[in-house]
Amino acid sequence: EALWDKIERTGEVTCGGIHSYKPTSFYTGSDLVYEGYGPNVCRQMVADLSKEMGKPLAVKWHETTWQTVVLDLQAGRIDIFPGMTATEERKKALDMAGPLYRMTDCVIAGKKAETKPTWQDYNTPDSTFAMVTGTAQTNFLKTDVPEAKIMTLKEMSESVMAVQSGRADYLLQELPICLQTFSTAPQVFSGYTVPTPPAGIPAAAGLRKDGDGRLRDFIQKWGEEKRADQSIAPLLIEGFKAAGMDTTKIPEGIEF
Amino acid sequence: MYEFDWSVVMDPQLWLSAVGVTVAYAVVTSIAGLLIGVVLGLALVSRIPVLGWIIRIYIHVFRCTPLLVQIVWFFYALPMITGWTLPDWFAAGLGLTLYMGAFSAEIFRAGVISIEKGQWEASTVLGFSYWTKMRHIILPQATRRMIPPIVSQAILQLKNTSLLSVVAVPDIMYAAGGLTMSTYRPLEVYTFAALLYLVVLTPVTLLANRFELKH
Amino acid sequence: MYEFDWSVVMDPQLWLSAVGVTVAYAVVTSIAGLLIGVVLGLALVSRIPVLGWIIRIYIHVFRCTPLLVQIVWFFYALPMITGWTLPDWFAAGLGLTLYMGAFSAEIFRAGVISIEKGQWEASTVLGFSYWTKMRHIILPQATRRMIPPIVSQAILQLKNTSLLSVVAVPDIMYAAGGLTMSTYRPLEVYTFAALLYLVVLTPVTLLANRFELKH
Amino acid sequence: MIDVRNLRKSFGTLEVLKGIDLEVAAGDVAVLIGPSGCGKSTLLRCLNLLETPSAGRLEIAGRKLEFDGTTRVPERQQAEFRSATGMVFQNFNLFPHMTVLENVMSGPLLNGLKSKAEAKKLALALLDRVGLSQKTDLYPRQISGGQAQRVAIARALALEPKVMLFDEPTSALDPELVGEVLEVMQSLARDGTTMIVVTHEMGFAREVASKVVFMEGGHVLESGPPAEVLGAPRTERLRSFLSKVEH
Amino acid sequence: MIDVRNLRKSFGTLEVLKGIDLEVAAGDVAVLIGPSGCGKSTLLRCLNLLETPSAGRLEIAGRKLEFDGTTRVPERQQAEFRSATGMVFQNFNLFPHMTVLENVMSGPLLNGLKSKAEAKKLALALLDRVGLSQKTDLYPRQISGGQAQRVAIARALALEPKVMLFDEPTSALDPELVGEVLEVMQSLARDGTTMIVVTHEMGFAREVASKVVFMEGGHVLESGPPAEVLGAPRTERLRSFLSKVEH
Ligand SMILES: Nc1ncnc2c1ncn2[C@@H]1O[C@H](COP(=O)(O)OP(=O)(O)OP(=O)(O)O)[C@@H](O)[C@H]1O
Ligand SMILES: Nc1ncnc2c1ncn2[C@@H]1O[C@H](COP(=O)(O)OP(=O)(O)OP(=O)(O)O)[C@@H](O)[C@H]1O
Ligand SMILES: [Mg+2]
Ligand SMILES: [Mg+2]
Repeated sequence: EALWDKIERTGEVTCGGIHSYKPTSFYTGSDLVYEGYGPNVCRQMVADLSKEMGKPLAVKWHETTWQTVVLDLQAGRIDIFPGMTATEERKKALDMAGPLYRMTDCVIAGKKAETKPTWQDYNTPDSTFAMVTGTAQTNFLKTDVPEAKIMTLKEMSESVMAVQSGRADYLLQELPICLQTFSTAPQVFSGYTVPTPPAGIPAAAGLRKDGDGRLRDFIQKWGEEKRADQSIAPLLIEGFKAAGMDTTKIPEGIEF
Repeated sequence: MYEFDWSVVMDPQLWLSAVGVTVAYAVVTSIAGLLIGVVLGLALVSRIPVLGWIIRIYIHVFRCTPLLVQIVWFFYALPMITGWTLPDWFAAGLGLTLYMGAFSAEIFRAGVISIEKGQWEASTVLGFSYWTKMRHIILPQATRRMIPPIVSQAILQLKNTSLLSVVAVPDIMYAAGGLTMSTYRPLEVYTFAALLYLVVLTPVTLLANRFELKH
Repeated sequence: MYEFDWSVVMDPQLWLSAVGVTVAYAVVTSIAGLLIGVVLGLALVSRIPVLGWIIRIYIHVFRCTPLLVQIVWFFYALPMITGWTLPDWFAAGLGLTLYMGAFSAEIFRAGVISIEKGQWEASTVLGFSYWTKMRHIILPQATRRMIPPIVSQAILQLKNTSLLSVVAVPDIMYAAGGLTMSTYRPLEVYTFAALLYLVVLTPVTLLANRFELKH
Repeated sequence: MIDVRNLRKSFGTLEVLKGIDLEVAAGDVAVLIGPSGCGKSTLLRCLNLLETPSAGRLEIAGRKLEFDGTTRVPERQQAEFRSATGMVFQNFNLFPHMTVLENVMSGPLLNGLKSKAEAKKLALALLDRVGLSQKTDLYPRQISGGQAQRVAIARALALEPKVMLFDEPTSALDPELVGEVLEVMQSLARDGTTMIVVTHEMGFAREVASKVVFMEGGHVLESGPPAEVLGAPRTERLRSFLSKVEH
Repeated sequence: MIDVRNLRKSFGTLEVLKGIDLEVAAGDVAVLIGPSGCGKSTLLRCLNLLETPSAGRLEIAGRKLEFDGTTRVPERQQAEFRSATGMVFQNFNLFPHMTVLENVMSGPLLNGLKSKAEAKKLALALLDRVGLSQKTDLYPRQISGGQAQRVAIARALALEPKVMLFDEPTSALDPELVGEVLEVMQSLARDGTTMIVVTHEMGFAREVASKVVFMEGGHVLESGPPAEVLGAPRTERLRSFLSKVEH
């Protein structure tokens, strides 16, 4: 059954929530259930889809983890998950719609390392980055900062430990994660920067391959419109605020 | 030097419910696995020809592949292939249950064949049927010998429950992962989680040791 | 319905090196753990008063806490606390080694005390010193009995190696994780990984079974 | 009562019984003697189908079976054939999780032959007969070997077998306890129970047996009344055997 | 040679030996008899310190030890005291992973008393003496019980003990095999070996013993030459014991 038809029939869309990954997604248990910019984007999509279909649609939540979100999409436990990076290879396994927004990359330095202004400065064998398996940033490092060492780990918490324990020097993350991380655990890090030239990876929404594509096309168009007029930005900023971030800390001139 | 801050783990509500989930999954899947083990163990002992082989293959596959993959299989692959979605809690426990089943079938078989040949012969000579022998003579004796290995396996089972966190079952390790991300204090959090396992398992092992001493 | 695409797992180079890493870690940590087990097991058997308790606590703690936390401890926590960074490969293997050590100390102890009292008494009466008894009479007999449980434990050890992926050791599960992220085909990838474990472990278990039959 | 014709039994390529002929009349006590490994236990075990003979004919209390190496006797028929015999083992093989009384009741009760009350009454009578009416509620580990063997005898008798088979019933006992078991067996013999007894107690053979059978290497070498076989052995082999056993 | 004075041994609250006096002169063969559980094995085990006596005095071949319940004899002194005695157990306790020859060599060799060549020479001589020079390269599981017990005797003799202790050396054997072990023991006695033997073989006691000791409940009830003790028992207890053992 095509996703579109299923949604039309049931009147429900299942979004995926991650339990604790501020500010991207976190469980609150309030009316919204999950907050953060990921859930915000998903909710807005459903609202706009509801208009398009001309019938009310309810958002349902299914808790997932970074390790299993792909499986949850493929198994049909989740309908839409915004915040994945599209590649040709991945598009063979999942439908991807986007880009929806782009997060600028930043670098957090551990206690024994210091931040540097440009990517070129990081391009030495003395810099070790703790990365999460398969993220687009890892590929960015491999191509654009080839000299740096990479330590690839399963989860974000392990990367943090790697930097804390001195086994790695830096974390490369999306800007909001840097801000959040630095404000949660300032004692662990010496600082963060957005190295120049600014780099960032566009985020797409993942959907099950249903051989139909109506929903994917809808989200594709939705993303293009939202990015064009930057009306995506408030959804993201609201997410940051919900996580308790000081949004004034976001550097000038950052686009999404 | 790292400065510890143990205040981050002070969330009794969170841990209590996590321990509850862990223990509940461990107990239920252990019991269900044991039941499977009893049935398969009996089938193995009675040497039914083809069935015996199937069971041996089942045991082998479940013992020799990572439990994580088994859990992923039942949680995701089964519904994808059969189009037939099990309730989450059930799918999550199924892998653990079958894993325990494989190990306990072995324990069960070993327990039964450890009973002296003399007991079998004495009951044969008294004209008991196969099931009478099993039920009244062999099983009552085998059960006592099986308790120590079963307890060891149940302890491993409780620790293995942590793998359920990949399918978002809020057990101790899942809670620890979440808390780590919200506090960036993995050291304190994981150490505390380990302590919880220790607290839950210590009475169980002490009890098991005492049992073992009696024999 | 999900359409399988097995072409994504066709990367012999990746898997070969992952299997190599897995087997290497399993073998090395098993052997090192066994050595620890021998020493601790001997100390346990000889009933040295205070040491005995310390060893028992060590065994208990390592058996009753998740291996994952132990690995995290040696890899991350040790350097944070002591400021003293062990080489990566060593820190990664340390948790696994000590875990194996705890289990094999128990196996070792059980093997030694399973030797009939008569063998101890006969050698006492012949005037052998404690170490002569151990080395020439008890250990040669105990070793044969310990092989089956040691093999089972080594099998678990090989599967447990998968936990090393949390500290970036490129074992089978780590390779599977990476491949999953680049292809978004977890089902195919994990199933194939399970198959690899099965392929590695099947000959080991067959060998172990044959050994067990001989006794 | 018992008629064994040309009975053979092989384990793999090892032929243990090489054509045994044996007749035991009702009320007779046959004592089997012979060196270790000559097949005494195997013969006894063939009589109640604990081992399936490879060839030959068995008749016990009117039930007949013929074997040709491929014969597979169905479970039910085995149980029926077996019900003619009761067996007592060297190591008693009492059920350790049952009391003395429960052990003796187990046969009639678990086979559904008697009600609980009837089985209990019978068991108490039998325990009285073997001199153990004081020990009914003890567990096997709480009684001596001699007592355990007497319980085992009572347990076998509870199924009212036509023939009692004894395989070295006293050889696991302390010498002081042997007497009490032999006494019980002697009283069974006096009451006319048909018995086949493997034993090294030559005194018992001489006094109680109506027939002594000397086996060697899977054959019956000599058989006849004890006075004849033990008093005037015809073969050198038996003479040397007897001299060794009686030191 | 052996002088035991007022020897006591308790296990927890159970007093098993209640003051034993025993003298055995060089070249004497003392046979210990008594009902099961009377403390025969315990007495023998006290003589080579497998059990530490609770009280009393031990003297063997000139070495003396006194016990008062708190005595802890250092390992070295124990080994020295023990070297005066050789012990043979009911279950042989041969080392299963060594050949017959290696078993006999193990004492002198592993204690570093002899070179390999010397130990081998001695072992071969001893195996010849017990009639097993053909079996040197077999493993314990490949020989009969009677042969195993003779190997155990040779193994004990290899350390050239002053006294040989035997704890029911024939009671785990098939009746036919008992004779060969008793014969070896008899030949040791003829050669003047001092021995203490726990046995139920009354024939051996009568013919070989220079002294018979009857124990009961942790006490020595009667002791003296076999003709006296066995022929004319003074206590009712011994009379009844003898009648049971000899059926
Ligand atoms: N299940 C079996 N499989 C193979 N061989 C067997 C089996 N049972 C007995 N045997 C062999 O058959 C032969 C006769 O054994 P059996 O037990 O009948 O002798 P026995 O006369 O009772 O001796 P004993 O006096 O030692 O009890 C022996 O060589 C024995 O090893
Ligand atoms: N290690 C022990 N701990 C506790 N009680 C023991 C121990 N060894 C022996 N006993 C008890 O001491 C008593 C005497 O035992 P012992 O073995 O000396 O008797 P025995 O005369 O050799 O008997 P048997 O003829 O049966 O060998 C028995 O009641 C026995 O249960
Ligand atoms: Mg026999
Ligand atoms: Mg004794």
